[in-house]
Amino acid sequence: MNTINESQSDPAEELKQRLALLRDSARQYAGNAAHLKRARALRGTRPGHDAVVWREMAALGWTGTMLPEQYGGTGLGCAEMATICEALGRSLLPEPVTAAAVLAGGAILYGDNEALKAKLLPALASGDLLPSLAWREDTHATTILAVAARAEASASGVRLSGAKRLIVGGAGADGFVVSAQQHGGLALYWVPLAAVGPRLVFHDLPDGRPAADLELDGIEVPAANRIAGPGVAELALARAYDEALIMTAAELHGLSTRTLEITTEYLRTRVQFGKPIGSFQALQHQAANLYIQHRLCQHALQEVVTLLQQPGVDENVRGALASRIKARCADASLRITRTAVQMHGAMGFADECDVGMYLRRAVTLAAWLGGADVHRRRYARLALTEIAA
Amino acid sequence: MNTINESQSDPAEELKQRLALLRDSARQYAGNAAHLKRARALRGTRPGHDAVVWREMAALGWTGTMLPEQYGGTGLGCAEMATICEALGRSLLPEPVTAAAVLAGGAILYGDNEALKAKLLPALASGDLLPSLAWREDTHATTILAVAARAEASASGVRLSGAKRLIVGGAGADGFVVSAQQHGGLALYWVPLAAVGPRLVFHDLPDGRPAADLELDGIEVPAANRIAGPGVAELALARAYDEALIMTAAELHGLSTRTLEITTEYLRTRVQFGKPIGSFQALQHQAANLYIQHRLCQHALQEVVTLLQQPGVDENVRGALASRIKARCADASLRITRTAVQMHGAMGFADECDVGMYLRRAVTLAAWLGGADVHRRRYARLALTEIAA
Amino acid sequence: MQDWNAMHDDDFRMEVRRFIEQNYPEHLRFLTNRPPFQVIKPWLMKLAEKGWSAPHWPVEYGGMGLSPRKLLIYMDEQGRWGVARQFLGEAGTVQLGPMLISHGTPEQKKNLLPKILTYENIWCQGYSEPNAGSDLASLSMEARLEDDSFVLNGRKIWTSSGLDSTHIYLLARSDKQARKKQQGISFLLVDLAAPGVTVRGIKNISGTTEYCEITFDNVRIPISNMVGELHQGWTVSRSLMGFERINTGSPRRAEFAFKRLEALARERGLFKDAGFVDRYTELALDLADLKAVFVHFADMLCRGETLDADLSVLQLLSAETNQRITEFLLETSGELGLTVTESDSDGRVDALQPFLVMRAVTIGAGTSEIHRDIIAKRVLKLPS
Amino acid sequence: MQDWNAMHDDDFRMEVRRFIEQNYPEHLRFLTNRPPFQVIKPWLMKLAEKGWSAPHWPVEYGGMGLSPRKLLIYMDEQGRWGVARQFLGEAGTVQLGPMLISHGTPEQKKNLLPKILTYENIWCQGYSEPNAGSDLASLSMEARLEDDSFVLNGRKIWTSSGLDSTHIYLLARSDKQARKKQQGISFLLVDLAAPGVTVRGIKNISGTTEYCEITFDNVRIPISNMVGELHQGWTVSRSLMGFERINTGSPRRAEFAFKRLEALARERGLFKDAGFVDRYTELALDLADLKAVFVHFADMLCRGETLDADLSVLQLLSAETNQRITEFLLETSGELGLTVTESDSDGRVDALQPFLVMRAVTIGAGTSEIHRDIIAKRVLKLPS
Repeated sequence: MNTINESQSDPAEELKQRLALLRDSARQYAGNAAHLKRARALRGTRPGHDAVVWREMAALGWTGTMLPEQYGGTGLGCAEMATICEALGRSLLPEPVTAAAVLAGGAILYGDNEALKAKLLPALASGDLLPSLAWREDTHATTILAVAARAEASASGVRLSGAKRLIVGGAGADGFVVSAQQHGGLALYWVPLAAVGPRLVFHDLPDGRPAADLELDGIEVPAANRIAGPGVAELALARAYDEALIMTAAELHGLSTRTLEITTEYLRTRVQFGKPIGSFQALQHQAANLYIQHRLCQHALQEVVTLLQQPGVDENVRGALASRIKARCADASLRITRTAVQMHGAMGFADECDVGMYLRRAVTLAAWLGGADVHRRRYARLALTEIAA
Repeated sequence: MNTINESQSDPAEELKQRLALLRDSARQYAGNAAHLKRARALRGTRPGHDAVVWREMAALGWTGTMLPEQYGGTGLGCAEMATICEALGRSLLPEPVTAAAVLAGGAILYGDNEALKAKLLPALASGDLLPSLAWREDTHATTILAVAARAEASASGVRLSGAKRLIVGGAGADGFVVSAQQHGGLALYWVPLAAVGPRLVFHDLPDGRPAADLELDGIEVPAANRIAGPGVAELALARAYDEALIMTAAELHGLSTRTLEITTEYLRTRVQFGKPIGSFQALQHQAANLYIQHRLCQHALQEVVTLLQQPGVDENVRGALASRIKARCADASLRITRTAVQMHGAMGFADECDVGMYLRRAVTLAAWLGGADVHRRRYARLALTEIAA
Repeated sequence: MQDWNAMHDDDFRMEVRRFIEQNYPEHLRFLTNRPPFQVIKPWLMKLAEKGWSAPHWPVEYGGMGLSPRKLLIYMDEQGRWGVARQFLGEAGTVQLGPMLISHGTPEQKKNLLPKILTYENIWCQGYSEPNAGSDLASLSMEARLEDDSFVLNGRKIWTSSGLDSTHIYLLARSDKQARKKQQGISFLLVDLAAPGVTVRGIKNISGTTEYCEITFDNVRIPISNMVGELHQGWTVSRSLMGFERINTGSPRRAEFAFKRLEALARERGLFKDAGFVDRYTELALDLADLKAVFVHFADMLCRGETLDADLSVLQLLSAETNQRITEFLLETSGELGLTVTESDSDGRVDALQPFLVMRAVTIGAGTSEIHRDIIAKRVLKLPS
Repeated sequence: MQDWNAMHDDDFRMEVRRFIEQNYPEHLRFLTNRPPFQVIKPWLMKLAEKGWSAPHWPVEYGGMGLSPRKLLIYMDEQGRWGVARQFLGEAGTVQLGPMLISHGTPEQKKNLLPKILTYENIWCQGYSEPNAGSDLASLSMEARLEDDSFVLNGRKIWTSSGLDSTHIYLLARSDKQARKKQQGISFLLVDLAAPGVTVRGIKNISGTTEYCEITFDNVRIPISNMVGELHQGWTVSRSLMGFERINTGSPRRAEFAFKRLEALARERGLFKDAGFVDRYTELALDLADLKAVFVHFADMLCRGETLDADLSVLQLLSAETNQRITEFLLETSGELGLTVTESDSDGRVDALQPFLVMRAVTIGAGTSEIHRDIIAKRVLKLPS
């Protein structure tokens, strides 16, 4: 891969300016201190986010960023969406934008049921619908394609069986994209909340937001609710998964950035032994190390989203880029937030201190959709020819 | 394993006092600054050590420390020998004490040819004989039992074939203990230098000491030169190997200790920006980290040799302890010597600065007989039931 | 009265082992965090009945009077069976008792020591203040001497187990004019029920309320509640030796965390994953060598030697090994780690709690930075 | 005269690629260390004949006059083909040339620049002194002004490629009374053949004699050998921008070392070892992300932006990634690493040389400690 862009003209510059505008507006909205207080207050509650804020976000165009205009979206790319997710990460907004708009929304968009797309996607863009992807079964599976749930033809359509776990955003979902095996391979079905009944169980994630477990046995949906059939479903899931990885990485990068800001500010102001603790060289060098991690994330993320703005990126290349950036941002955010707690001393260990919330969100997002170890191995399989072979 | 000794009386205290005496005398001899100068001058020469010093060491009892009194030795254990090796490591003495007295000497001692023992071991103890063990063939083999060389009956005794590499101490050896396959399994043969002829080739190790490669084809020895036959040979090799690992670890620990002393002294005296660089907290904390590594080695080594002083230690336990301490001291010594070079700045990068010699010896001994990665895996196989199973 | 020290080591060990195995609640074995007082109380009462509340106190004060050697066997057996590490929280037995025994008046000893042993009084430690953390000697809580009383004003924070406690021992500034900041401090005992005392729990990052902030608003205590001389409190608080100091460096918690890792690996079949095994083995060796370091200091204690600045080596190693293990545990648990946020009472392998709880070990008993400073300056003699 | 900047990027790239592939000696590809001048000379002369010795100098001075964008393509193609990193040693083209172009007199430019391009003069840099390493501004070499001459006395050390050089540019103290240590320093040019100059090679840890100590004993040079104003030498020496500074952060050497690791792994069949693959992948990702950081700074250059204190991020990352790779290379080579101590001209994978050579990268262009200080103070604005 050449390290230099080949072309003479500069669409990169244009993109950069668009992103700067987006970033400013997203930060302006998300940066309101009320959001962090809200996030704190919503921990352990159901659905764990605020429906009014969800609609405000939709009005800002965030839930439809990556949807084509024909579905009410703005038809932008990964770079723009990552900029928004970074701003959300900075302020720990609890609304499940990545889970609903990127992961579930992507699965619908990359399916082949036009009628469903026309119905669901504009509602997602407008904030009227919050979909959720129910894919995970075994918590140890390292691929989104490991599915045992089944979909079988029934009198009134399709009957699902099996169980899904750890559905992030599931506590406030209006419906679920469910992956299941059927004759011929993997398929995706749309299961509206009404069809779910009492089969949802909630529990808290480490960051205090809820996740849902969903019992599928006995759920029936019309055959027309098939979002994607064998062949298409795998591709759709893989793409939505990769994009969600990148957005999760962006959220992690945003939260690490903010953690670093909070921490350097603390180092400048907290006085011990008669001087600000930030004047101690040992802490200075630790802070420099964190900053370096932050810059690695920043520039790697920029490279990844820029490469994915190109049309027709190969599936393996996309997967490798997504895993690369998830691994980097997961590692860096854990290191940054852990060290931030340490640098805050006993205060950092108190729940009332914000850095603890940042640590808990980092723990959650770093593990969600697979941790750094999982993604380094996926990267090796997809990108390193010696190992793939 | 209980962390506390069970017994009421205190042989530990007695051992400790004996070791302190030994350490003082070994340090006194080896600590003479002339030895480090000599080690510097001998780099790249053949045999790379000093025959006079070898005899002095023998006179001090060092080459016979672990030999029973019946063979002219002092019949002491691993703890005493480790104390001596630590002192040798501190001053980078180039004489191949571990290779000749522990590795080759052990292979002879743990064999079952009494006549050979009676002939060779007293000569080793008195300094008249410097034996060397020729075991390695493939540089990638991770066990001392991987042998392809062959020993076959011939008219006048036994004919050897194959080739051995990387024989440390081989450039000044009076004879070789050679491992070879024969009918029934592995055997060890004594090959006096006279039988070797022109089949030795030398090259430099990273620390400037020589190692030898030995072509076996055409070498013939009497059948009476068999040190150990199938069954016994494997046990003898394994025990000599484990004891050599521990002594190498002790040498590494000695050299790290000295490196740390040299470096803290440099930190106290080198002035930049108007103060000693050792007053910069970043360097202080790095030095503290090195010191912690040093203490880990010190106490782990003490534990390992104390446990091995007990009679009848199980073979797997011994192997696990040997690998554990080799891995620890290899890692720590590389880290300590690398950082020492860094702390010395440009001066540390100059050949005339001693820390570079310490780094090169650390690189050599850390890799010899297998590096930290090899020994962590061996430890896992021998000691961690979950993995061995 | 049983003379434990006269017993053969093996016999003593077996006696301790039997008692623990018969009395320690099965469901509290190998906890990585410290259980709340109410949960561990039945076990503590068993110890009190047996007369084993304070193994290291002299027999004349109701302790077991164990020699360092026997004490280490006692601790060793607790670790072997997975007994919860109770000592840190129990400032009364571990910390205050020995200080009273060395510095207390006969009345203080007579009135206070027995109630520590029976848990009638539960003591907590009031050292840290909002602006005196690592820099403890800069504490500013005021103890104004008026006639026969001290009048206390100020705030203590990060007090462990404050909500479970009935009393606090603390350091307060009795002489604001003292020239050095370590001077002019007195060591005082306060009943938390006294008028003017307010205790507020501080929820921590792992979701429990282990710490407190305690405010003192014109709290009046008699001068007889002072331990040691007036203005000499700093010295009293620094007088702990041996066992009390080595206790925080015990590898026990790291071992418990490693057992979790082992259980997780077994559950997930990770012992077949060579990449995992490499990292697991590295930690196994770190733990083995940490134990060797602990044994060294334990042996020093047994020989009656003084533990010095280089005890920081043990404390740092223990804390950081702990953190490495729990960080790897969390990483290894992957998305499973997202599903178990509560305690592990249901027997599932929880990675989050140990990870979060262990965030404190490089802060609580001196930050890692402080320990590195001590090693650099006092052990390696690097210049200031 | 060819206007390279007017060419399409792709065409320029192909032109550079063709030239390199046709002229660069096969046996010198992907070296991890810098070859001695005599070894690399044939290639340098090829460059000189082509007029490509100084890609970044303006055309009027004999350079290629490349824009940052074209310059990065030029570097990129060198890296792709494994061209030895020649620039650091060639202080003449990379360092002195640009300084003369900004600060030199017309005579200095006319007399000196052409001889740099043809390697008739080989320049080395005389900054460090025995007591002025990281703290460069405390240098003490004396330049006493006497009539129209400076008389030089003192010692320079750690001068790269000093034995191959014919001339040295250096900093010396021309005013001992100056109030700040950065003041009173002049930037001077000295012929190493001048009477009173003694050059002594310093063998380094990797066995080569890359550095020198140069002693000046009453060396007299005309005042016309001064670059810039009297006592303003510090400013002249700090005037390098852009390309010259980003060059030390190039990931090229780390890539070359990684290729060695790859070759070793292939040779030893390690791609089947899951434990190895985990660590290999981690380094592959470190390298990929290091390149992304480099691209960021390269892009800044292309846009004509000023490289600031945070360039230290790139320099640190590049140096430390380099070291991590070569340390792992050495570890992986195991006992094989004991058998190959000389250069890798026989095609075997040598791990020792890259490991030893890379010890210098966290020292040479500012120690890691200095870079961390810069990031902490100038980027993160932490207090002093």
